[in-house]
Parts: sequence; C-alpha cells; structure tokens
Amino acid sequence: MTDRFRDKILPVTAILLAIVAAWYVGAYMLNAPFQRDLDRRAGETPTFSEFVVKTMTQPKPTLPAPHQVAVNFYENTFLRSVTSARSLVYHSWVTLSSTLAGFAMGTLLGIVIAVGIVHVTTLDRSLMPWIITSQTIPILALAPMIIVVLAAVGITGLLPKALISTYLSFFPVAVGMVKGLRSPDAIHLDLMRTYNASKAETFWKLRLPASVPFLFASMKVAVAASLVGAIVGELPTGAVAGIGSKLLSGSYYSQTIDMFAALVAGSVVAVLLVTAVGLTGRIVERAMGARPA
Amino acid sequence: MSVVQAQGLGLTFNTNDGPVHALSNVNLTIEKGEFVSFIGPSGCGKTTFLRVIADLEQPTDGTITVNGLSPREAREARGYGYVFQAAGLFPWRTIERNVALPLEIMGYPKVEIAQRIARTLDLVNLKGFEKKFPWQLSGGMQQRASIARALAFDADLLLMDEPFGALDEIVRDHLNEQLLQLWDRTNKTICFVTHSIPEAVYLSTKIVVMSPRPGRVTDVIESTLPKERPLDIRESPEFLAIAARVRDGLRAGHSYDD
Amino acid sequence: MSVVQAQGLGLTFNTNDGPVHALSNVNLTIEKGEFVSFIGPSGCGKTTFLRVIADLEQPTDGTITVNGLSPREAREARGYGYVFQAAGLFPWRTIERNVALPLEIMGYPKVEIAQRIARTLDLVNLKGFEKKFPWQLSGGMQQRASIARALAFDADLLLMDEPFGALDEIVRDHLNEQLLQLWDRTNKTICFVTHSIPEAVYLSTKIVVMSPRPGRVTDVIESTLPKERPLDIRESPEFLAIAARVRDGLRAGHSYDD
Amino acid sequence: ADAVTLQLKWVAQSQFAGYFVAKDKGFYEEEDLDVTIKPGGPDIAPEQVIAGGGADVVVTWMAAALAARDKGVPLVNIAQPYKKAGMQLVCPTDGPVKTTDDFKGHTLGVWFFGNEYPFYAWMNSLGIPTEGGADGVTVLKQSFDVQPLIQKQADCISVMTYNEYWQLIDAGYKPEDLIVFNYTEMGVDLLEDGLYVMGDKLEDEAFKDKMVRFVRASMKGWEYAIANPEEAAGIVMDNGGQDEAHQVRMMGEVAKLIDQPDAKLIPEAYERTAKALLDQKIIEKEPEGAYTTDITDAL
Amino acid sequence: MSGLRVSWQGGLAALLALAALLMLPIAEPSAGGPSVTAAILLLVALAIAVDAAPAGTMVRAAALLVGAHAGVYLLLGDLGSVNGAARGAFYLLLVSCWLLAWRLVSVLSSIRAASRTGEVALRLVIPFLFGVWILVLWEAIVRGAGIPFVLLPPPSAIAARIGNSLPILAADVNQTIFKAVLVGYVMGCGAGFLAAIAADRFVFMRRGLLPVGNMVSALPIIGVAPIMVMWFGFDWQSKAAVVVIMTFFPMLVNTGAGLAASGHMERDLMRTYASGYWQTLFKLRLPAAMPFIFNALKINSTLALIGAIVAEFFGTPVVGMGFRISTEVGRMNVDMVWAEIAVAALAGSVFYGVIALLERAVTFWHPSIRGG
Ligand SMILES: Nc1ncnc2c1ncn2[C@@H]1O[C@H](COP(=O)(O)OP(=O)(O)OP(=O)(O)O)[C@@H](O)[C@H]1O
Ligand SMILES: Nc1ncnc2c1ncn2[C@@H]1O[C@H](COP(=O)(O)OP(=O)(O)OP(=O)(O)O)[C@@H](O)[C@H]1O
Ligand SMILES: Cc1ncc(C[n+]2csc(CCO)c2C)c(N)n1
Ligand SMILES: [Mg+2]
Ligand SMILES: [Mg+2]
Repeated sequence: MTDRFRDKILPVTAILLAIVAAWYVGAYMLNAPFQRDLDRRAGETPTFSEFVVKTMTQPKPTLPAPHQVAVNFYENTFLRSVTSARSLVYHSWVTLSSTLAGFAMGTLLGIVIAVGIVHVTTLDRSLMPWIITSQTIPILALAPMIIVVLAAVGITGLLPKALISTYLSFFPVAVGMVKGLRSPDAIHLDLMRTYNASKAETFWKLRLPASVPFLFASMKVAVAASLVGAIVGELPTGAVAGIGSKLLSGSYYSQTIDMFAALVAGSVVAVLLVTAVGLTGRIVERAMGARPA
Repeated sequence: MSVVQAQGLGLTFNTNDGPVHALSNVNLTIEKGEFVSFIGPSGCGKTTFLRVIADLEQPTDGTITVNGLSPREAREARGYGYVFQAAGLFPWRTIERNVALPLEIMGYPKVEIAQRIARTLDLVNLKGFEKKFPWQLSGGMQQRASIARALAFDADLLLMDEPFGALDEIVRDHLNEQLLQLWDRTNKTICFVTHSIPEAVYLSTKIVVMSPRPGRVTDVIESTLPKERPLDIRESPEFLAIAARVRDGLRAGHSYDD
Repeated sequence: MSVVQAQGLGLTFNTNDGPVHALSNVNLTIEKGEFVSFIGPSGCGKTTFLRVIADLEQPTDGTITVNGLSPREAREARGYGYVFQAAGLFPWRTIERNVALPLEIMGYPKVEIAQRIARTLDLVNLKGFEKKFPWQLSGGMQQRASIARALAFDADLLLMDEPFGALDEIVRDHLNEQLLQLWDRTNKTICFVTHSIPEAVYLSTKIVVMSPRPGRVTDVIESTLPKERPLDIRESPEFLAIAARVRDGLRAGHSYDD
Repeated sequence: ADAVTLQLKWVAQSQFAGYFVAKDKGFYEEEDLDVTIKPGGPDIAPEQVIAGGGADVVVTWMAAALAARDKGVPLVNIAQPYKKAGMQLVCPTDGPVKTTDDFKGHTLGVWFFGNEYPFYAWMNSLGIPTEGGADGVTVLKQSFDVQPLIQKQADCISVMTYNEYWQLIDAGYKPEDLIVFNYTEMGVDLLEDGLYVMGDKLEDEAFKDKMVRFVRASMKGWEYAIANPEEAAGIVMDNGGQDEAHQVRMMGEVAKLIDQPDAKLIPEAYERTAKALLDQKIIEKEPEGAYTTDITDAL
Repeated sequence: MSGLRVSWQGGLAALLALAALLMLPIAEPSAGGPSVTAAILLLVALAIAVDAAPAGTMVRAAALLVGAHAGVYLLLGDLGSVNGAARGAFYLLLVSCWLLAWRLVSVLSSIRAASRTGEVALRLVIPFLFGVWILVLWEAIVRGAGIPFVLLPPPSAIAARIGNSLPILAADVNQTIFKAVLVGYVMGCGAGFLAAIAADRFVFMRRGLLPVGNMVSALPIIGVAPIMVMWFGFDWQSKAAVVVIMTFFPMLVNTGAGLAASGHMERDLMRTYASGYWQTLFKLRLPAAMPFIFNALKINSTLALIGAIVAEFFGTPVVGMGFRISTEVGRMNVDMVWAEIAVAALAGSVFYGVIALLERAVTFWHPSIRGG
C-alpha cells in the first residue's frame, strides 16, 4: 500500500501539482491584460489580491483557471444524466465509439498494407511512396469535403468519422509494421528457409511475433491519432455530439471554460486508451515469454 | 546419384572494404549415406560451404547440385535439416514449441508432434525443460535444444555446424554415439563441422580439411575405420594415424605455426 | 586477501513452472594470481557462478566477496573483465570499434586505444578485419573479437566463459599459450569455464569440478604441474593423472553413464 | 410529403431561426413538405454540398454563390430573406483606429472562407492596399470569435451585428467603448443569407412548386420568429443552439436585418453585389440569370 | 520457348478493346472522329501483340509504354471539352490501356537491373508510373462522368493552376513548411525524445511524466490551435507550437519502446564495465533504439505537415498553405485547394524520403535494412 503510494501516486500527484501551479500562474498572466482594460474602462482600481481573484473568475477567460475547469468538468461529468447532451460522459462516449471503430479498422488496414509491402516487391516499390504521399495530404482539411461527399451517397453517422480515424491511424501502424515484419534476425529467417516454410508460415511463426514490440509502439500512436481523427471528424457534422462538437460550439462563443473541460475529457479518454493498449502490449509480451527487464 | 556435388565452387562476399573470398575452387562429391566432417581453421569457409548446400548463400563461381537438383530445388523439397552454429531459438517459444516448429511447418499430425518432441528432447537430455523459454537455459542446453529441433523431423541430409561446441566431454561422447546410431539406422547423409579432431575421426567416413583465405579444400581423407565404432576405438593406432594426418593438414593451413 | 570468497552460496531462479536451483551451497576461495578452471556438465551452474562474481546475478543464499568487497562494489571499481559465452558484439560497430568500447568507457586516451586495439586484435589473429562488421565474420572470428575486447583493458580478474569453444585446435593451442603468458606476466587472476579436460588441466592451478541439479562443487583439484608449461607437458603422466581425476569427477556428476 | 433538404451556412443559431421555427411549428408539414435541416460549420461550403447533391436548397451569401456560379455550379437565388447585411468592423475606442483614415499601418481581422469580399471591396473603394506596411493595412485571418481584439492581436475585427458584437459586450465592452463601421450603412455591403438552388432543377415545374411552398412556409416561420423571439430562441436551442439568452438577443438583431419577411430580392442590391465582385475580379464574367423572382412572385 | 505468351493483362485488354469496338463511338460528340478511334485501337492492339511476341524485355516494355500512354492520350483528347460525354466504349478502352500499363509495371518489376543506376532508375520509374496512372484515371473519370468542378477538379486543371500560381505557392510553402513545420518538428521530436530519456532515467519521471505525456497525445489540434494562437500570436510561431504538440507523443512512445529494445547480454556487458547510465545510453541503448526513433521521425514528418496546415485554419496572416486551402474552398477555387494539396504531398514525400535515407545510413546494421 505504501509502496503503491510511493511508486505511483506520489509522482503523478507531484507532476500534476506542478502543472496546476504553472497553470495558475499562466492564467493570471494571460487574463491580467484584459482585466486591466476592463477595470480601466470601469474606472476601478482593485487591490492586487482583488485583482488576482478577478483574473481567476472571468466568465470567458483567455486561459481559465484550473478550478474553473475542474468545477465545469465535475458538473458536466457527474451531475448530468449520462444521456443528456450536456453531459461530458455522453460526448466522450460518442467520440470513443467512433475512435474505437476507426482504430480497429486502421490497425487492420495498416497491418494488411505492411504485410503486402513486405511480401510483394511490386507493392513495396509502387505503393509505399503513395501511401506516404497520402498522409501528406492534409486529411483534416479535406475532412469536411469527405463528410459532405459521404453524406451525399448516404453514409452518415459513425462511419464517416470512423473513416477519418482510420485514415489517420493506419499509417503509424503500416510504417511500424513494415519495420517490425522486417526485423527478424537473419539466422531465424535462414532457419525458416531451411524448412522451406511458406511465406504464410514465416509470417505467422516468425515475422509477426518478432514485430510485436513495433506493433504495440505503433498502436499506441495510432490510437491517439484515431482519437484526434474522431474529434476532427465531428466538426463538420454540424456540431451535434462528441467532444469535437463541444470544442467547436465552445469556440464560437469563446466559452473557454467549456472548451478546456472538453479538452480534459479528451485527454482522459486518451490516457485510458493509450494505457489500455500499453497493458495489452505488456500482457502479450509476457505471454510470449519476454524476459523481465 | 551423389547427394552433394560441387565443381569449381567459389564464393566472394562484397564488403564495405573490398571483396572477401570465402570459398574458391572447391571440388567435392558426397555420396548417399556418407558421414562427412569438415575441419579447418576459423574463418576458412566451413559455414559458408554448408550454407551454399542449403541454398542460403549463392555461389559466385562454379556449380553445385544437391540430390541431383539445384540447392534451391532441394531446399524446396525439404531435403535437409540444418543445425546452425548459434542456437537461434525463437525467444517467444518454449523449448518444446521451438522443437515443434519444423514439425508444424511440415504438417505433422498433433499426436506425432508430441511424441517426437518427447523423443528428441529425451535424446539430448533436456527432459524437464519443455516449458522453459530459451533465456532460462544455459548455453549448452540451448545448443542441445537446437539439435533436437533439427533431429525432430526426418531429413535425409543433415547439415550440422559445430553442434557440440558448447558441450562437455561426457555429453559430447553420448551424443556422438547417439548420432552414429541414428546415422547407421536411418542411412542419412551427414555434413558435420567440428573443431575437434578426435570427434571428426571418430564419426566420419570422410574428413574434409579446409584452409583459409581463400577458403579451399586441402585434403580429403577417406576413413578406413569400420562402420561399427565403440568409443575405445579412439585409442587404436589406425585412429591415431588418421588423426595425425588431419592435424597435419590443419596445421599446414594455418598462417602461424609458432 | 582472497580475490573470490564464496560461502554457502546458493541461487534459485523462479520460473513460470517452478524454481530452478542453479547453485547450492557453493564454498570456494580463489587467491590472487590463481588460474581456476570450472568444468562440469552442461547446465550445472558454471555461467551462473561467474555471473554472481560479476554482480550480474544476485545470490539467494550465502555470501560472496570479490577482492574483499561486495560483487557490486567490485564491479563499480571495474575490477574484472568478462568474456561471455556468446560473442555479444554490437552490430553497429566495426570490429575495432567493438574492441574500443570498454576503453572508451574507461576513458583511455585516443592514442592508447589505437595501440591496444592493434595489439589485441593481433593477439587473437584478427588483423585485417578491423573494419568489418560482426555479421561479416565467421562464428570463431566473432568469438575471438569478443576475447580481444575483454583483454584490451587491464583487469586484475578475468572471467572467461568458454572463450575458446568455437575455435579449432591449432588456434586454441595458440591462444592457450598466449593466455598463459599473459597470466604469467601480469599476475592476473583468471576464472575460466571450459568443456575441454586437457585445456583445463593444461591451464589451471586449480580445477573446480561441478555437478548439476542443484549445481554444486564436487571436487576441487589443485594442480601439481609447474608454472612453466610447454605444450608437450600434455603427454606427461602427471598431466594424464590429473586429467583422469577430472574425468572421473565429471562422469560422477552425470545423470547418465551408459 | 415532398422531401426537401436544406443546408445551412453555419451552426444552429437564431440566424436561421425562421427555418427551425417553420419545421417545429409544422408550417412545412402544412405545405406537404418533409424538410431536413443540416447545420453547417466553419469548413462546410454549402455550394459544394449542393453541387454534390447533398441538399436541394442552401442558405448562403451572394458573393459565395456568384463565385460558385462562376466556377460552373449553376446556383440561382430564389429568395432573399435578409435585406441588409449584418457584417461590420469594430475597433475599441481606446485603440489607434478612430476613423477610416487611421487604418493605415494597422492590423485588421477579417473572416475569410468567402466572407472577405465586402472587406476587400471596401478597402478598394478607400484606396488602401492590403499588403501591410506603413501605407496599407495588415490583414489577419480571424478565427470565428472575438479573441483577437481581447488579445490585442488586431486593432479592429469583423463581427456580425447579431453575434460577435454581443460577445464583445458580454466580455465587458460597453457600446461606447466600440467604434463601429457597418457595411450596410457605408453602402458597401454585399447580400447575405439568401436561398439558392441549382438552376437546371428550376426547369422542372414540380420542383418550382415545391420551392414556392418551401419559401412560403419558411417566411411564415420567420414572421412567427420575429413576433415571438423567446419562443424562436427556445426552438433554436432544441435544435442544438447554445446559450439561450444570446439566441434571444440574436433573434432581435436578425429581425432588423430581415426587415420585411417577403423574401424578395432587391435588384439594386444584387447589381451592387455583382459589380463589386466583378471589380475585384472575384468573378470573371458578368453573371446572368443568377436570380429568379418566379418563386417569390408566386407566393 | 518461342511462340505467343499472352499475359492475363494483355488478354483482358484485348477482350475489352474488342468489346469497345462494338460499342463505338467513344464520346458523344466525339472530338476526333473515327480516325482517332482507329488509331487508339491500333495502338492497343500493337502493344498487346508485341508483348505477346517472343521479343526482348526492353522491346516489350517500350511497346507497352507507347501503346498504353499514347492510347490514353488520344482517348482523353477525343473527349473534347464537353464534360460528361463519355460512353461505355470510353471506359472499356480506358481500362484496356490501364491493363497495358499494369502489364508494363509487371514487366519492369521483373527486370534485375545490371547496374546501380539502372536499379535506382527502376525504383523511381515504377512508383512514378503508378502515380501517373492514378492521375490518368482521375482525369478520365472526372471528365468522362462530368463530376462538378467544385467537388473534384481534373488533374489537368490542377496542374494548370500550379503552373500559374507559382509565386503564391512558393510564399505559402515558405510560411508553412520552412517556418512552422521545420521549427515545430525539430522542437517536438526533440522534446519527445528528451522526455523519453527523462522518463527512462528517473523512475519519478516515468511514473509522473508518462501519464501526462499520454494526455498530451490526444489534445486535438482543433482545441489546441486557438489556444496556441492566444499564447503565441497568429503568425507561424503558434503553428509551430501545434506541430510540437502533435509530434511529441509519437516520439515519446517510440523512443520509450526503443530504449527497451537492447539485448540483455549487451546490457550485462556494459554492467561489467561499470559503465555509467549515460555511457550505456549513448553507446548501447540509443543505437539499439534507432530503428524505433526513425519510426517516429517518419510518422512525425507527415503529422507535422498536417498539423501546421490545419492550425492555419484558425487565426493566421493571409499567407500559408492552410490559410490558402480554407480560403479557396470558400471561394470555390477548388483547383487551388488541390494545387496546395499537391504541393504538400510533394513536400511531405521529399521530407519523408530524406528521413528514410538518413535511416538507411544510421541503422545500416539492422536486419530490416540488411534485407529481411
Ligand atoms: N555475410 C558476410 N559478409 C562478408 N563476409 C563474410 C560473410 N559471412 C562470412 N564472411 C567471411 O567469409 C569467411 C568464411 O566464413 P565462414 O563463416 O564460412 O567461416 P567458418 O569456416 O565457418 O569459420 P568458424 O569456424 O570461425 O565458424 C570469413 O573470412 C568471413 O569473414
Ligand atoms: N535466467 C534464468 N532463469 C531461469 N533459469 C535459469 C536462468 N539462467 C540459467 N538458468 C538455469 O540455471 C541452470 C544453470 O545454468 P548455467 O547457465 O549456469 O549453466 P552452465 O553451467 O553455464 O551450462 P553450459 O555449460 O551449458 O553453459 C540451468 O539449469 C538453467 O536452466
Ligand atoms: C462558413 C462561414 N464562415 C464565416 C461566416 C461569417 N459569419 C456569418 S454568421 C457567423 C457566425 C456568427 O454569427 C459568421 C462567422 C459565414 N457566414 N460562413
Ligand atoms: Mg562457422
Ligand atoms: Mg554456460
């Protein structure tokens, strides 16, 4: 118990406290100029402590103070029914579902592409450059057009958002897996050759297990990218539901506190997702007899 | 039909600082059922030659046939088993699953796989270590696991690259005997790299002595020992004579003789 | 003061399917300037014992001191050089840069590093391969490079785990002699694992015979051979007597004696 | 019922209250229409949506519609609910800009995405270059909020009378703290929210009839919304609007821009818009047939 | 082994060309008339015939090259300027030409180049052909089916737009890539790398920093970009900040995985030298981590570009690729949007290529580079 405290809780709290402290200082510094303008126009001359309090209680601050965000986050997470459009849980769930769909499709696509590239020379030579090019297309710039086009052919709802997540997440997986699938030692590949193992057997028995560290590193990046994709995909749908829509509607009205609460919700989802992938990775590696470090 | 037939075989590696002539003008014929040992100074091309037979390296000169086919065709016919110089076990498989690997690939039925694992692990004296991962084994145990892996399936040609290098004398003697029995019983052809002159003489029907830079065959000694070889044959004068000849060949190939 | 002093030393590995007793109740004292060989069946704990001395493994029972310090302190004082059972060269470094590695870490000056590289690579007969990468070397050459790496710096204690396992007899004899000379000249203490009984007898002042499951010391033989040892001492009756005693100890430790 | 899909130019807010009210109050149903309203957003171009077949009718600004027409999307204005433009430029009184003469050398926030034309037309008429430097103005692509002013990143910013202006007020500016340049008052405005359809579809009488019914119901919605701003704002909130008090206020301002809910396009305003766009080479050819009064005449 | 060897691509192409013959004309109205149609059919037939004949590889490749490309060139020309005029025969012949190009790529892929330059040339030509055909199909379908310009312009229009907007494109590239992307990329990768080292070195940091790092991973640009504009102003600095945030996490994760990738024996070896943390890091663990680190560098090279462009959708000066894209969409200048996208794709590919070359040089020892 005390070990747990020393090893886990203490460091995380310490770092979080440091961030919160820096955040307060930042909130003061960023909100102060506007507060000064306000006071000047109103002809007020508050004392320093009054002034500090004012910078922390603006309704639409440039940088909301942590407690403002915390209160908003708490209200919108715990005090609302989870089906209400004002509940962050509801919005997080909407985002999470398209993230997971996109992540699953992206990971699969990434692996399939990597397998193709590693096994088929023609693909390696002709496809890889264009996959790279595809990622340099600012998909987020095209996201609205894509959503529009898909809506025109009748695809709406979860799928278009998930497709954007897929697009963003398949690339890290493909790049990592190409590397991973090519990483077996020469001696192991030679061994498989001596058995005249088919490509499929070499893949399942050697290349895939050898690529596991690369796969999980890539999947962590991919799941985070999926989340970003899902959030961005929610913007052009008219801001109906999801963390992205909260961010968007917050930004129209400069409701920075709402925006930050939504950002916090997004980050919590991210931590959960990345941690889940990390844990899965560790379980898989343990099952594969990895030697403790 | 000869199992291996090499003619004017040469292999040159291109490296960052110039070519390395690993093999040059190697002529050698190995008949079915022979037990051939390769002996020679470190770096003389023994491993390279085995790799050429196994179609893991492409010769740059000359020709070679394996079972009358090109090495590639022979490999595709799963004509041989190979024990590498390093164990090369898959770290994510337990010992028994490592031994099962070639059997799975060659499509043996489940029951038979289990039997063969048990039999070969017993042969190399690794009973009780089935469920361990490679890094939990000592160096010699890993090497034995890799031998078990190559013996688990029935290949007519066995290529063994210093399989007993990390084993103590007693185990080595034991495995030498086992190998001879196996060879005798199954009429396999065996190509065997070793650094031990007594081992080479004890096991082989033919000893190939090589010398380095460039790697070539300097002597081929046909053994006159009977096929039946008790361990104490190693004290016989015939045995010692052959050993002396091998030692001379070996010494001649060396760059220093201090 | 003894260099290594082990008392009631035991080490148990916890594995997925139960504990493995790698060492149990090992008592051993090694004095400065001794050349100690460890010999024993595969898996009896030789490597483990060396690793305990080197502070790479923590004993679960008993005590051990190295140079009067704990293994950890001794390691931090850079008290020893270690040659692993496998070569363990860094693939991104050429051979000479691999040999340079410990020298860089220990802060030797540039000029001296160059000299030492040249000297030790010459010693193991790898001249001309300075600029090659490890995968361009044969197995024996890699092993020699790793020996060179351990000999390049001046450690009072050398731990060598089957350093000559992949070498042919001629090179082995050569390196045996070189090692003896070095030991004689520098008064190092050497712990040497080998599977070759003649090698153990030829080199050592003390031979430790071990037996497995659990690994323990079954015999400690103090050599009566003189310090000056020409190669042909190996035919002397004294030599053969010691060798026989080692062989008996080894055989006794084995589970099968067929 | 006949299906109609309407694509808005922006998110659900009182700017589009008439359509939401018409749907909510059943005015569309009365006309035997089944209307789907798709909200827009910062990167949705209604012109693209309609060209791709994603909508039957769109709400957009005339400048954007004519630009699309120039690119081969045959958009036709069938009704113009907004008579006046709501866009204006505001500068704080304590800032450097007091009159149009003070613009030189300062930074102005402008909305792009097709909303920049009135600004450039105005600068053109003032003869001020927009490439920056001491003699010109530096243009900043403004985000859709009022932060650039609060942050003092721009000396003046664009606002809508019905939206961002009130956000400034909410942020603590008083009306007397702000200098306002209103495009309509300066006579350099371009027509804003109008209803547009694809010209080729208008050849179909049934479609035309559908549009007549649609516009009629929509304008009924606007009338109702102007008369009942609180209720209209509530309906907007039900459809995804944010901040009820703000929506009520927006409804009041929007009513001023709509003026008469007869949906008739004023030809002079159209001519002015087309000329400004031609002058700035935003469109290349003089637009023809870009509007029709057939629908509004049939109301 | 003489006689005819018809590849499946060739056979299918011949069948399609025959079918097209029955469904003429190509377009309504046809710009070139029957003589052009005849020429196309002739070219295709000739290419198929030469490919099937026992000719040398080079001859066959040349015939296919000419047949496929001259054929499709005439085909597109025959469409004239009328959009949406294509008929069934047009698509049949299009696919027929495409199959010939496919066959060409297969023939080229099978060539074992004798020289190094030949090898390099092949490595370039094959993806180039692949790309050319993406564009050709795009052009043909957009024009043939008459897809509205504002939805998807044909590549020819995009190329024309690139041609006469070079100064604008150059200014945008300078603003977005040379300022925001490069600065942000270097800082973001650097920060991720240092954070991974800190987390590795100090248990405290590992426990505390990694969860926080994970949080950063999900900060969506849409939420972050406005905040960065608040903090760093509307010029490129705020875009660079967005890039920093986007590239931080992949680097953190991959460096972390890489630092765990060195072998046990190697680490034991360093212990026997009583090598300090930093020495072990620099001499063993970082080199062993390089394949992972380059993974992150590659992923980040494309992420950085996306991030900088999208960040410009918020507040920016009136220059930059993202600014141009969002503005020109609103103006219905979709060709300009695609011109920027094309430039972004080109710049991104070059960026990626440079990193891939660097990777080959640095991790030459890794099995994936030595050939796996
Ligand atoms: N991949 C390679 N690239 C370059 N040179 C190589 C390569 N593999 C082997 N060599 C060189 O070829 C020569 C022969 O190597 P080989 O491995 O066949 O020797 P060996 O006889 O098996 O030696 P050992 O007994 O030490 O294992 C050596 O000089 C070695 O340096
Ligand atoms: N990390 C480990 N985890 C579990 N068991 C281990 C581990 N390392 C070694 N062992 C076990 O400890 C015993 C002794 O191993 P060790 O490596 O010391 O043997 P050795 O005497 O060096 O043998 P060899 O001559 O084959 O190298 C073996 O039974 C081995 O399975
Ligand atoms: C796509 C698009 N972007 C901006 C505007 C300008 N504008 C008009 S209303 C409004 C919302 C606040 O009232 C804004 C920003 C627009 N019309 N369409
Ligand atoms: Mg070898
Ligand atoms: Mg050992």
